[in-house]
Amino acid sequence: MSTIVSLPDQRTARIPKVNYLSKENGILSWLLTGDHKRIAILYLISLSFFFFIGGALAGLIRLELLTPQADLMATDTYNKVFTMHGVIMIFFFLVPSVPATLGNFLIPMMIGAKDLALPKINLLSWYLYMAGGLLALYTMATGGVDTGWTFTTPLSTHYVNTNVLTTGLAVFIAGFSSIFTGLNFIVTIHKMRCPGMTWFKLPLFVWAHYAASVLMVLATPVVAIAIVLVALERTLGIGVFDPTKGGDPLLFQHLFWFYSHPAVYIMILPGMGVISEVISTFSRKRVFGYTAVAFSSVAIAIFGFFVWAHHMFIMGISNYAVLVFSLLTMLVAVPSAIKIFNWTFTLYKGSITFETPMLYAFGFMGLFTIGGLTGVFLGVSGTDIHLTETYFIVAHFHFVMVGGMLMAFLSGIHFWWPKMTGRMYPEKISQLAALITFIGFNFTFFPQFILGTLGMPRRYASYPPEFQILNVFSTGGATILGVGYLLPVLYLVWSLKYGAIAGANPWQATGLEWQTQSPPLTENFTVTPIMDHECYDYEWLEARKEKEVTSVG
Amino acid sequence: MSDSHASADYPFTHGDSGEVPAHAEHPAYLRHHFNSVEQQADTTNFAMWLFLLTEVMFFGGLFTAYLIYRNWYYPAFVAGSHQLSIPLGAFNTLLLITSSFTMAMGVWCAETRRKSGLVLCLILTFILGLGFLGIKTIEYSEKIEKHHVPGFHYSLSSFLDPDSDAAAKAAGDKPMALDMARHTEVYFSLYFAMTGMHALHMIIGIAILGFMIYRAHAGAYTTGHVTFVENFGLYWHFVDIVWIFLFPLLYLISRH
Amino acid sequence: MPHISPTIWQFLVKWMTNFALFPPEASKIAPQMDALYFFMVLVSLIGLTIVVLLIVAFSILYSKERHPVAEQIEGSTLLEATWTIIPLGLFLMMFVWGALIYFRVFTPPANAMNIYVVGKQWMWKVEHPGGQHEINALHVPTGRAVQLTIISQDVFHSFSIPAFRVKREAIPGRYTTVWFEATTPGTYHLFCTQYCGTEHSHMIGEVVVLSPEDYKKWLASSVSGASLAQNGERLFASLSCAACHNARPDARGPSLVNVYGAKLPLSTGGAVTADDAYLREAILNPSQHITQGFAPIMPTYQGQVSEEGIIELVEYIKNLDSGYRIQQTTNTTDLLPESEPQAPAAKAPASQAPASKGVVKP
Amino acid sequence: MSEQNEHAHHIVSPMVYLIILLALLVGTATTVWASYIDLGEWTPLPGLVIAWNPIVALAIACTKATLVVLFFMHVKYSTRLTMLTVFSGIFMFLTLVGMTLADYISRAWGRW
Repeated sequence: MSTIVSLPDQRTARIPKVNYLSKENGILSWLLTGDHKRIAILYLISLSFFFFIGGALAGLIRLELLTPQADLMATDTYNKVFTMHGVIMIFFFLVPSVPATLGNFLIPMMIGAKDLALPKINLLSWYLYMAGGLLALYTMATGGVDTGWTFTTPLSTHYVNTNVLTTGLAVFIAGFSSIFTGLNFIVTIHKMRCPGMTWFKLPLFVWAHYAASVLMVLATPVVAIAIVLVALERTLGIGVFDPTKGGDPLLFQHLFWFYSHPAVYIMILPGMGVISEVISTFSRKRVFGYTAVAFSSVAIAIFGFFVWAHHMFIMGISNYAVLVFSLLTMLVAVPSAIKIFNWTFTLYKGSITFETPMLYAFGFMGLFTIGGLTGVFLGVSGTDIHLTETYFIVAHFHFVMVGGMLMAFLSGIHFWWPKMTGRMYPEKISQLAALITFIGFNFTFFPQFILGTLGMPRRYASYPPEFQILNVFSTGGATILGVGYLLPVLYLVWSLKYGAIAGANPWQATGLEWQTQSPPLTENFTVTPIMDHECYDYEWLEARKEKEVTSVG
Repeated sequence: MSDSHASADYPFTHGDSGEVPAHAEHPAYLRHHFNSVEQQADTTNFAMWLFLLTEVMFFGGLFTAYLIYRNWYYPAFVAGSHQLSIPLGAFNTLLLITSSFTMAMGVWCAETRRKSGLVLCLILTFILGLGFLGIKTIEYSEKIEKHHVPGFHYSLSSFLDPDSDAAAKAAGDKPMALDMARHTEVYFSLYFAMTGMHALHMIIGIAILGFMIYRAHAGAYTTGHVTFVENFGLYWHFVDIVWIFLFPLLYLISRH
Repeated sequence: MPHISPTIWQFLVKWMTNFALFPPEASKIAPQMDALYFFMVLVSLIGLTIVVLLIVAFSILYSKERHPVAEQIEGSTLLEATWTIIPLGLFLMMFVWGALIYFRVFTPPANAMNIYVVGKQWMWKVEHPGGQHEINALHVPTGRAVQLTIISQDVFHSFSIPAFRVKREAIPGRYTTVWFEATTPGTYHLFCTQYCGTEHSHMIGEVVVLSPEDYKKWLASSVSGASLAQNGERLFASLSCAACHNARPDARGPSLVNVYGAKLPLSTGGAVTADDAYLREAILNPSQHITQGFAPIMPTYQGQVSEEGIIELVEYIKNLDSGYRIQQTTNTTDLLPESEPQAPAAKAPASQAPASKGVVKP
Repeated sequence: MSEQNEHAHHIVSPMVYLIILLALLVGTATTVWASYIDLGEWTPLPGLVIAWNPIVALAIACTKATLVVLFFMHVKYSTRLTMLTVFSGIFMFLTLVGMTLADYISRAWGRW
């Protein structure tokens, strides 16, 4: 299979002496850095750490569900395991994953800026993330919490005596980390674009992060106040959510889901940004319908705010509200469909190659399509009655989060690895890892759709015997998935030392970040670039390559 | 100095000169990644506004809860509101509005480089802020005396038989049924949540104000770089706006 | 055949025999919901195959070997319009169809047989009006609309019967209702699908659907003590509700005879139909539910009556069609020595109670 | 530059601040005074009662808030972007409050 990778001659190629990694060293240069690239690397390391903790917890859950009886661990341990799996995976991996690593690293470079607008706030965001993360680990070590990641009241306020407060504090702090990242991105994209970089010359990666940042800034504070009220009710006994004192537990559901639905768009939109870049680069074509894809990101962000009560259809909210929220959920599904079709038609008349990022991107498109469509099953009020709170929902959001978001994250990591480290990852084994992940994923989560229609409830440690076969399939798939996720860590770390020297633009991509050395300088560009061409402008790239080849002679 | 080979690939690095082209002379406070003072001030102002957006949504959750429970338990909210003293509340509003005024004057002084004026305005704002918190402590202590703090042996006596309570008697309240009286605890939960969160923001503001007075005294903000004072002004005015809404919603429920 | 180890053999047997792929359809709404479900599966499959086919086709046709130079295409508004309108149209169709089913499931018919369900941390208590009390079980007849009035005593639970495609959240503090009409007799799963603490996965049970005759036999064989209404009457008396609601014209409280389903004018203006939820609220938060023309003197019973007690009181009030039962309980309380002396001597003419033996005139 | 930066930083004169201060004080006085008068109710539909007092109190609070935002926070003199940010904040606040209340108000309509 042909490839577009063009590496400098390995015999003479060297990692550039002056780059953001070698400029200053010592632990303090990392811990007190203002450089958005170093903060991105710090995030990458801590994110992977938390991902593998969450992954281990997922493994425990799947092992427990091998047998109909709850025999691997006591039921309350199982409850603590799935709660921490939820909390860590959502708040400490999925929400920050692409924005905090790839977004931090690339947005300033893509818009031709020297750094994010507020570097100190960016570092503060990482410290808050680590504080929240360590607090979550402390909670796990000292007895965990068993309320589910949704902290449903009155269970979380009156009926459990596990560490709800410390977990709430951890999520509260991590929420601010997300707010500061979003705030930083919006300000940077608005105010620090290089000359000539109009809004419609911005790469779609930047558009997607802009939409996700708007969600981060506007939605996260509402879960912050919800957690504060839960903490107040749990400690002081104020009656805001307590039915015996006149409070309404549904009010907590409203405040919680007002954040938690936009949160799922915070998680998926950056992934979509990565996919737009990867699909365009590996089919050597401008993304089909650039403005449609850009505006669909913003449309998802805006509509994402009006649909939250589709999580509460059977909780006794008024039937008129169910009508309104179900209709709006249908509207929010359309931009995702637009994006999928636009990516598909980007391949039309392209010159497609199948390196690892592209394989992950294809995986994303397949799995996200299934994930998105099954979301419509749950948005339609009729079928939601039967399918809500069962494994159908577990399968739906894993298809979107793991099949969509994680595939996009891995695609992005592999695509920009040469830019971040100056080294190429090994191609063959990573294509194998992508294939294993895809197969393992489908084996794990497709049976859960069937379990969902059978009515198997969420968060069950034991289940009726006739569900066992599908659960055994699912656990089997989970082991394959586990292998699929371990492989990248191995060969990426290996590539740091032994990988081929990548040079500035191994993929011959058109983004501004590929027009400078890799790993880049601390100030990204020695001269602020002028954006005189459209984004994804492959003709401009060809023209520049001829001019360049002649001029160097 | 990137070696010659490298320069072939990077159109954006000048040949092999490598050194950063000379910048126009720039003031000390310009951060390296900004191109001009104008851009830096503009950016930090926009960032502050976005931060205020998160505060709006943060208080939004409390206002949602307030509006719902006010519709559900209106008589309890009326009785609870009668427990608050309007003179103290109105005076607090005056204090906060004047402190907003002095803060705005402070920003004006910083812009027109009047150091003594700036320090004076900041100190006035500081005092007015402290005054506000002082009055709040008076109100809170009065509630603690009357056991109107939810969760701490909350007593319904002043609602079940209003004559035993000066404020309720003055407002001419009639004795309330037990079930509605019990819901006054929801009112006071929201009262303490909202005014407590507001007071917390005041305390943070006053702490930063103290730091600013110290720096202003050292002549920091009157050299043309006013973004810190300006941004703090935005924060302070926001906290004032929250109180402008809190005062009528909590204190002035059907006083006729 | 090489020797298969017993464990694998046991696994294979289980595979052949005990392997469910789709839940049974045991209620009237089930086929309708499955029709919508399979329509959506079909649309999703078509959509998915279109996308996958396009990707595979383009990947083959326009791979680098076959099509080395890419042609830059800006986009086409016509295509954009098609894949906006068509998905939107399909989704809206599903929305309308789904909303119809949603309203059908959550609007109980008037003639539905009411069964009360109380969710409590880690068990379901089902209470039939006839007095049958079941734990983690629900016996229902076929061919009859059954309405469940569900409430929780502590945290959120969710009463879910997959075979009926029916699920409703049990919320502390208010009734939620759902109804179904069972069609095929058999035993089906009952789950609690909202996470409710340690034994959430043991809060399961079975729904036994019986033919009408078997149901009568079951009713007869399993009657346990008094019906809900009778328990409600005893509670009504012991809480001395009759002191005010004694159905006499000069009573301090409104008469509760035939109050269920009536439109009550409230003291705060406006009117409300007295359904189960209203009666429960009136018992727990009376001061907001004072009928016009009566003083707001009713004390609250929050915390004095359990959820089951309120259900029994509501059931009693629903069956009150004449003042006779109240009179009977009132007279007996008069006999009690400590009951306070009779109100003003002008005793209203005894209501039209038939002279029944055993009633001692004071 | 990327986007027309703020034109010459407009310095608001103290006189404007003074007027706004007086307006706010008058606003506070009126809202306290208005709360002592019973402005009665209006029932457009049976069951839907709108009391004028809270409406008036909120209207006064909103005008005071707009004065503070426009003049004290200089939004009147700043870029369209700041205006857009303020409106998006208000819009999102109203969405949260409005749609949640929509659920609570419409609960009483049906039997559910």
